[in-house]
Amino acid sequence: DALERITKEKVLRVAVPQDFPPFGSVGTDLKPIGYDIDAAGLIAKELGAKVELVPVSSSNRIPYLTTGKVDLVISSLGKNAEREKVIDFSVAYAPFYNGVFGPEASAVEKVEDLNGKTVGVTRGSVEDIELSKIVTDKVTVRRYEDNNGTISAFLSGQVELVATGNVVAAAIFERNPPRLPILKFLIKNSPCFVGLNKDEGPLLEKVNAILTKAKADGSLSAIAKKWLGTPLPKDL
Amino acid sequence: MLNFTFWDILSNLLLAARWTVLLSAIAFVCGGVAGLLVLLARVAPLRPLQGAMKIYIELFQGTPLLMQLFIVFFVLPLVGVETSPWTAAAVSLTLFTSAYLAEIWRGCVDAVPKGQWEASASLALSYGEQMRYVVLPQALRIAVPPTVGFSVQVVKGTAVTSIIGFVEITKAGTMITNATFQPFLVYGLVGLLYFALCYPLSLSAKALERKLNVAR
Amino acid sequence: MAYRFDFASLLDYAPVLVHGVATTVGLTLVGAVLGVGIGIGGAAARSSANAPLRVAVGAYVELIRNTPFLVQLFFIFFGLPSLGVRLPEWQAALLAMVINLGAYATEIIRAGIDATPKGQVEAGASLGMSGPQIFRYIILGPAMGKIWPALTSQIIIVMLGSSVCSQIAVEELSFAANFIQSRNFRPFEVYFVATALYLALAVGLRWLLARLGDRLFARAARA
Amino acid sequence: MSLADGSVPPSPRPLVKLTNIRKSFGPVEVLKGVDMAVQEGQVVAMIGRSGSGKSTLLRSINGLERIDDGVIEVDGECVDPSQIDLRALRLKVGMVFQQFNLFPHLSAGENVMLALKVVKKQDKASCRAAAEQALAKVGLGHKFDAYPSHLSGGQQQRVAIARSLAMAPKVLLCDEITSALDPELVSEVLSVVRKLAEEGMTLLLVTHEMRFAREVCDSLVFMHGGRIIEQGPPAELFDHPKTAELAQFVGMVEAR
Amino acid sequence: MSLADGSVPPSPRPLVKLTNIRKSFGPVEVLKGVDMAVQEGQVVAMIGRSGSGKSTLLRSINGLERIDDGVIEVDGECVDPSQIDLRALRLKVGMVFQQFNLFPHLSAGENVMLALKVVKKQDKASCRAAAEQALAKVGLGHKFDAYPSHLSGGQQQRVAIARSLAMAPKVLLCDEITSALDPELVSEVLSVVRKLAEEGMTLLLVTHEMRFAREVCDSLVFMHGGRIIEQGPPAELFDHPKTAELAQFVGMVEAR
Ligand SMILES: Nc1ncnc2c1ncn2[C@@H]1O[C@H](COP(=O)(O)OP(=O)(O)OP(=O)(O)O)[C@@H](O)[C@H]1O
Ligand SMILES: Nc1ncnc2c1ncn2[C@@H]1O[C@H](COP(=O)(O)OP(=O)(O)OP(=O)(O)O)[C@@H](O)[C@H]1O
Ligand SMILES: [Mg+2]
Ligand SMILES: [Mg+2]
Repeated sequence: DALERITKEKVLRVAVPQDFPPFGSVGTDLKPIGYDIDAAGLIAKELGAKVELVPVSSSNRIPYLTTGKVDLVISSLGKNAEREKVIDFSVAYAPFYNGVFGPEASAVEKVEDLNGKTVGVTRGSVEDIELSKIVTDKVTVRRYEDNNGTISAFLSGQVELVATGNVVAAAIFERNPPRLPILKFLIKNSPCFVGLNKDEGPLLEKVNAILTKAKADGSLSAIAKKWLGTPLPKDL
Repeated sequence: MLNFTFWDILSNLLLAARWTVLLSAIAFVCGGVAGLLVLLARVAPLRPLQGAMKIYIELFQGTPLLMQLFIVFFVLPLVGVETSPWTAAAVSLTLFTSAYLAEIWRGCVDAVPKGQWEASASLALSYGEQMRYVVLPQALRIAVPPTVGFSVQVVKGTAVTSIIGFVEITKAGTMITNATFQPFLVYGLVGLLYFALCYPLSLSAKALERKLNVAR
Repeated sequence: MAYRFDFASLLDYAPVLVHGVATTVGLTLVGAVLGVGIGIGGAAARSSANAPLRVAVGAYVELIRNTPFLVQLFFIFFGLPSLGVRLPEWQAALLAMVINLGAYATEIIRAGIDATPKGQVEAGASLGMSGPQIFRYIILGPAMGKIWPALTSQIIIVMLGSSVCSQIAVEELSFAANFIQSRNFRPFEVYFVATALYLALAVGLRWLLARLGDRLFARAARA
Repeated sequence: MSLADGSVPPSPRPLVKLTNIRKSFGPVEVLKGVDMAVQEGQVVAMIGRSGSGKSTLLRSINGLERIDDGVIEVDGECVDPSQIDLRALRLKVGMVFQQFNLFPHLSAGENVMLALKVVKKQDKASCRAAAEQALAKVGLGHKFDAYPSHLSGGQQQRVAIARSLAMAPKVLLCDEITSALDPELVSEVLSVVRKLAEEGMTLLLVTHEMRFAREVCDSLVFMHGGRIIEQGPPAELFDHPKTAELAQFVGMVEAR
Repeated sequence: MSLADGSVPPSPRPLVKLTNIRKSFGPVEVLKGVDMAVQEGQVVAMIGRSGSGKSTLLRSINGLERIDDGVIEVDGECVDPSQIDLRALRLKVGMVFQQFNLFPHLSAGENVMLALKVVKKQDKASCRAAAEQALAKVGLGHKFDAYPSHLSGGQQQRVAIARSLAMAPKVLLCDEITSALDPELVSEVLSVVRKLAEEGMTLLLVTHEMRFAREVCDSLVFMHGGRIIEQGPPAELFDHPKTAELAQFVGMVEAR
């Protein structure tokens, strides 16, 4: 099983985002950096393995896992029933709120206000799935391959609004782009979990133990402070 | 927060161009070898072999490289074949390239006038000898320009591998765009880089063709 | 790894696939008509006596033929808005396809024109026909007939290449495939079906264009 | 320059008059000052070795080659080399080529009608009537709807002749119009030309069919090295060549 | 079927003997049972209208067309249509084509040497000697290193003849070998053929050069509609054709 392999080869392969700041983005050397990358490093260290980062997009991170290309998905992955049929989830490791964001001028305040508008979202993300549940036919939803596409579409004005995480919006905001994403309304509180393949009980237990310990000793909170600017919320 | 200078953008793109070049080289060399085998099978006087190669060519010319890439990358593992991005890219680019090259080269063999086959046959040369001494040397000569021309398609084809996470020029471009919010500049540079790689190939294909026409 | 194939789960998503196929076909057909139109104009321009026009068209052709379609698409969709030109995704995709096919078609049709025997042109001239008349009545038809197979191949390449338009959220066939596999997590089934659909489209399109060529250029093919 | 020997009877105004025609391809001078006149109704054959400039001269007369110097006068109107629009000239001068050059995508009838329609702007009915008449004249009235690829070489060449005839040119130029034909098809084309000659058409032919030239032509022109070095009645030239070049040419052609 | 009139003197064993050769292209029967014999040292010309099957018959003799029925005997060995490997036959039967078909990527000398090297496996020196000798025979000893594209049509055709000769065939087939040549180049090729005939080479020629056929050939074969319908000494056939078809053919050819 996976845990056995990891301890034997001393390599932990983790799917991480590179288009989803602050969880994962790239530095000027195009290497991934961010919350998820640090979390992956923390888990790998506790497992006594070297971490091997595999950049993925929202739409293909689950296939990466199910086809055995990675051991864990630490990719700001939200939990839902459909996904739970296919993969297992650890305990939560990061807070996350989904919302619809738009420029200051946009008068949207609730779901109904989206009617007649175009919203960009990343295909296969939690936002995509949750948004698809609450909007009517009157809303045009544009689904991009990855967050790069979604963000580019918003910044270039190709879509009026985007559905994404609060922290993502904050990270875009911080870079001072030509269009500022302002929160219009929240869709869902959807903390992030580590995704694992089914039937990997030992690894799941081990990851849960590591995360629980990290929450208790404050090391995860340090990561949160570094990337989100606030410590971990108590209820996570 | 991070700040990409123009030089950061350019140097990252240039670094990524290494992968584009490497992928192209792999595709071209492996695809060339595979293409030659497919060609020989395609023109051999053996019906079933010809038919199989026809299907092979139709299949890989008739489906998007993108889909071939996804299938090799995500599907082969399901049947137990481990595929890294490298193997997936190499395998699908090789299949794609070999199908097109085999077809291009077959056209060149067909372009050798029938009279050449007949004249060599009436000198009592065998099929193999005809191929070796009369047909292939002539086909080879006319095959060079379209082959060089096709290498441009291979270089451009590698752009699609960005979708399975390859950080070649196109992927680097999308990543940098996101970090810099300067799509016009970044995609402009990306386009220029491809042009710098491809245009010399196009030019030499044309020059070779002209040389060939003059030599005739 | 034991994997249980489940094509039945795709049935729920049939409408998505149908929509994807329709979009791909629509983009391809419209793109082909406009692109070939540009090709004819471009080829005429490239064989015209006007040197600046020839150079301009030549530059367009080389620029397009030496950069990937995906980059052209990104440039139009993400890049142009910063110049104040904002096109919706399907228009951007269509524009990219037309520009792309137009460049290739220009080269292909020009080759056909170059292959017109000089004697044909001289015969027309010695009957007192003008340059444009010779192009319209003598050169174009047989040239198109001659290069129709090459043009057909190029149109199919453009159709297959349109798969990357999913990157800018155009809901064509590979968008549909990716959308479905991000919901049902069954990449094998989805990609297999999508690939088969592409193959069917390619074969069908080739057949259709061959029939069309027979109709339009049967007389030219008598050459 | 030219050795015109005056054997063509002087006439007030020739239909075609060439004066000092010069033409070079790059550094090579192919026509070195040619003077020639063709009277109305005359049938003139041009002979000479390959490369002597026969085709180039013929093509100059209807502007397919732009001459460097000299004057071409057809039916009283001058063409000088600087002139741009040669269409008026071409309406007066018909041309038939060695390679037929039929338009492969048009039927025999359409080949004949095309220029009538787009150049002469005749209406459909009169185009058709003229085409039928022209095809009938070359004995192909029944092939109106046949495509070139379904016609024999001889038939194709006859359609090409009809196509030129239908434009009612003042003079018809023919450049080796039987050379691309199978030997047995040659006679059908020659008999059409013979008929045209008998009907009084002005003809200027380049030909290798010496027997035909002898029988049908009023005058023979021998070109050599870009110049006309002998001309006169065919029998005289064949039987009593004045120059060594012509003597040698006649010997070579008859050796076979 | 054939109207062989016995004018060829009977001989114990002809070099080439064709018996009841039949060949169809799809539904069209092109050779309808041809019998013919060529004696050693004989020069036979085959004439007939276009499409009468002359080329097809010639090509059958060295296996370029696979016959449907009949027997080809060359130098005592039989070829029947089911036979797969025709190389032994082709070593005895040389062929020269209308379109020369020289190998463009090889020089004149290499063209001649290729088959000597790969088929006859001769060593380099003797290949070269044989090639030089063959080229000298056609008057092109000095063109050993010239590429086909730098040779005139007549020279190319002479290289093609040398290439066949070097293989020392028992019989040489020539299919209209002067038809693709400019008129003035024809004689240089014909004079090579004439020389071969005088040296005793067995030749079977398809030709349209009637004067040549009359002068050089021992026997003439007239094909019509896939059959041989007359054969005999050239003078006899030309001057006293027995069939209406031959009379018409002779008339047509001589009409010019
Ligand atoms: N377009 C051209 N460019 C360069 N040289 C040319 C061109 N056309 C003809 N020539 C040269 O001009 C000379 C005369 O050619 P022309 O075709 O007039 O000869 P010709 O008497 O018609 O010969 P033939 O009997 O072979 O048709 C030849 O040396 C030929 O090579
Ligand atoms: N490969 C082929 N497929 C079909 N029909 C053919 C083929 N080759 C020859 N024919 C037909 O066979 C008939 C005889 O052709 P062949 O070439 O033997 O005639 P030929 O006497 O040599 O004529 P020519 O004088 O024109 O060379 C013709 O009607 C021709 O159309
Ligand atoms: Mg000429
Ligand atoms: Mg023949």
